[in-house]
Amino acid sequence: MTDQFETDNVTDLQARLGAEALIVDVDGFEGPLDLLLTLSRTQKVDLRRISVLQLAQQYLAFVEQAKKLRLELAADYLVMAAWLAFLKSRLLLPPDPEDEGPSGEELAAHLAFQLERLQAMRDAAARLMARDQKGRDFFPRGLPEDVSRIRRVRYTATLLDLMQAYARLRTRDEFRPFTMDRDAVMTMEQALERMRRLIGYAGEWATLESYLPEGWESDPLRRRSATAASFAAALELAKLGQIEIRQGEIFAPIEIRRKAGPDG
Amino acid sequence: MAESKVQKPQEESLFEAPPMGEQERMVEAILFASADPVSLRELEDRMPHGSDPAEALQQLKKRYEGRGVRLVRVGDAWAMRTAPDLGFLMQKETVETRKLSRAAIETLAIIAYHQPCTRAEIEEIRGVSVSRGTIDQLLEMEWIRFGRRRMTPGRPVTYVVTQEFLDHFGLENARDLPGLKELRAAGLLDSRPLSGQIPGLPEGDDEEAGEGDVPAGQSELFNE
Amino acid sequence: MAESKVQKPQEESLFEAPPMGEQERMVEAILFASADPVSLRELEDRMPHGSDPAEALQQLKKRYEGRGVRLVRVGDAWAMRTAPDLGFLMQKETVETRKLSRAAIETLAIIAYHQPCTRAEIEEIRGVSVSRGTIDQLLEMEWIRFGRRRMTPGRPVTYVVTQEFLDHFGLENARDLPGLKELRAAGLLDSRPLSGQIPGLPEGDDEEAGEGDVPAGQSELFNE
Repeated sequence: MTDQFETDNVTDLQARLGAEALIVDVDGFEGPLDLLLTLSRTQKVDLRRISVLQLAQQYLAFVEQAKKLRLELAADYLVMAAWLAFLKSRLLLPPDPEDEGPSGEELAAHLAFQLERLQAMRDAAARLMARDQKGRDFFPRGLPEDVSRIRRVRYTATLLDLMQAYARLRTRDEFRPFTMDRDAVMTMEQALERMRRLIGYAGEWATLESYLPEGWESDPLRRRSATAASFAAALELAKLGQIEIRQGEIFAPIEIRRKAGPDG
Repeated sequence: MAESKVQKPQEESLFEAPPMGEQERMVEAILFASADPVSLRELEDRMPHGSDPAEALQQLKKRYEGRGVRLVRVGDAWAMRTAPDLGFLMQKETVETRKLSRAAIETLAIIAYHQPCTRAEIEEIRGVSVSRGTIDQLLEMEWIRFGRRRMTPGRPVTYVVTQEFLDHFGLENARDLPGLKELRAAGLLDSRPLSGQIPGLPEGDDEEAGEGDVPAGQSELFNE
Repeated sequence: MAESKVQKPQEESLFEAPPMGEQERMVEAILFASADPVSLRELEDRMPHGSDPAEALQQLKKRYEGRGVRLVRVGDAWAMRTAPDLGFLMQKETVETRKLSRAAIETLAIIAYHQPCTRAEIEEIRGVSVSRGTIDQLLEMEWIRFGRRRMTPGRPVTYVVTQEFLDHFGLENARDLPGLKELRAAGLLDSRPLSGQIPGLPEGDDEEAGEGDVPAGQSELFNE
């Protein structure tokens, strides 16, 4: 490697000093590409005519030097070193016809492109920052006037809205039964309570229907609800052993009576 | 941009002051960029030695005469201001269309169907008190107006709907509004059951507080 | 100098638009009143119906040529700005911009020249991972914003520069970036993928790690 350096017009001393300077500064680099760009400057040529081979050698020398100084390089620097070593071998050896993928020259060209592009972006960034800047070189109005936003709200309603609103209001009374609709519903608890009270008097078989409260037998809605609730209540009482239930045949009236118990 | 510096005849000066045209530019830039009016003294301090900001100000003032911006004196300082006749440009009007609140539409409906109609009657039908805001809004929209006073004790004012109202709703006459029977026939009465609605409960805020501020439980009724 | 209302032959118009001289005053007032650029669209909205702000702007621009204040174009908007050669007078108004890191400046330049540009592309060009802090800082300064997602696997977000960026750097247009043409001609703005060949991105965080300490990794690119 050292002899390579000598052939490359860079004296040993210069190279070492250069490498050491770089190493001291390694934290200042923004990754391997940045370092490569800096190294490429020593070639003092247009980036487009840069010798990638030479650059690879410079980089490898740098890594070598760092190792000698027991300097820990971040992994990406080492990855780049490995890749450049690979590239170097590609560039030096005759191309393997079996091998697919980009040739050494293509890889080198791309690396050169990357360096040139990075440099171009840095130059562009510098030119951008050198422009006249607002708040430094030119200034906006110091006393802006607020644009008062006048928000005008326009309310609208459709005829349908109007009629529905009215209809709602005028039929509120008609709807009221909805809240009282529960009057057409007898809960099992209600039936249970009622039945418990009545069963005490009924030692004889009596149809379930006869247990329906007054006023619940005629209105079909109420009757249905009361019947269902009473039936459920009867089942509950039977389960508790307080009554007996019987039904002569399918769809025959259901009859209940108090179960004769020890209590009497 | 092409820099065509205004070259005014150089005034006699002991110092190497910039030409007056240049001084005028300077005053212009300083006044433009400054957040506060700038005093003559401060202009002097900021401009190159030997400048005559007072003269520059006079020239600048003349230059801006009749323009959209003027040079004005504020106490002993100077500032740039937009011309007062253009103040209307500093407003931006946005029109937002919003649906009328439930309170307002119900009130409006009652007035339309029962006009002339007193506030007490509206409240009786709605079962809640009617806020002044609701009535005011409808008055302001010119959908209702005052009718004759009712010849009952207290001589309460009545409300009637306006021509504007009829125009908006495409009606020739308030009497053209469909009656309850027709509404029912049209299926308009098949509203949902009034769950949770307790008749006569004062609603607290009858006000159309924003769009959706109707207390939950009631709002749901009205968002069909 | 003063009061030379430009009387253009009144254009044929269905509307009673104000004379052009008056329109120029209006544009002048609106732009003077605003610290931010005002779009042509907004000028149109604020000026009387039938006005032609584009024409008024051209005349106004001419009027302010060489003055202490200039009319500048920023994207599709317009603003009044002091002439850059007078910046030295404005120490008082100078706003200390936050010192941008080298990473941030380069990232900004890459976005400006390559926009719309993904984070992965920025990293490819710089050869290091971009810390979240860098992007965040630029977003916060409103110099960049999100562009459309790229229609590639992962649908990465892209970044583009903003009107504020143009305004800050006195650019009419992102196409006016210095050296853009040359860079394009040199092929330096093409994306030339030979990816996977050259070592990808390092794992280490870049110099801004202090700010965000984001573990670099491709996955992170896609979770905004």
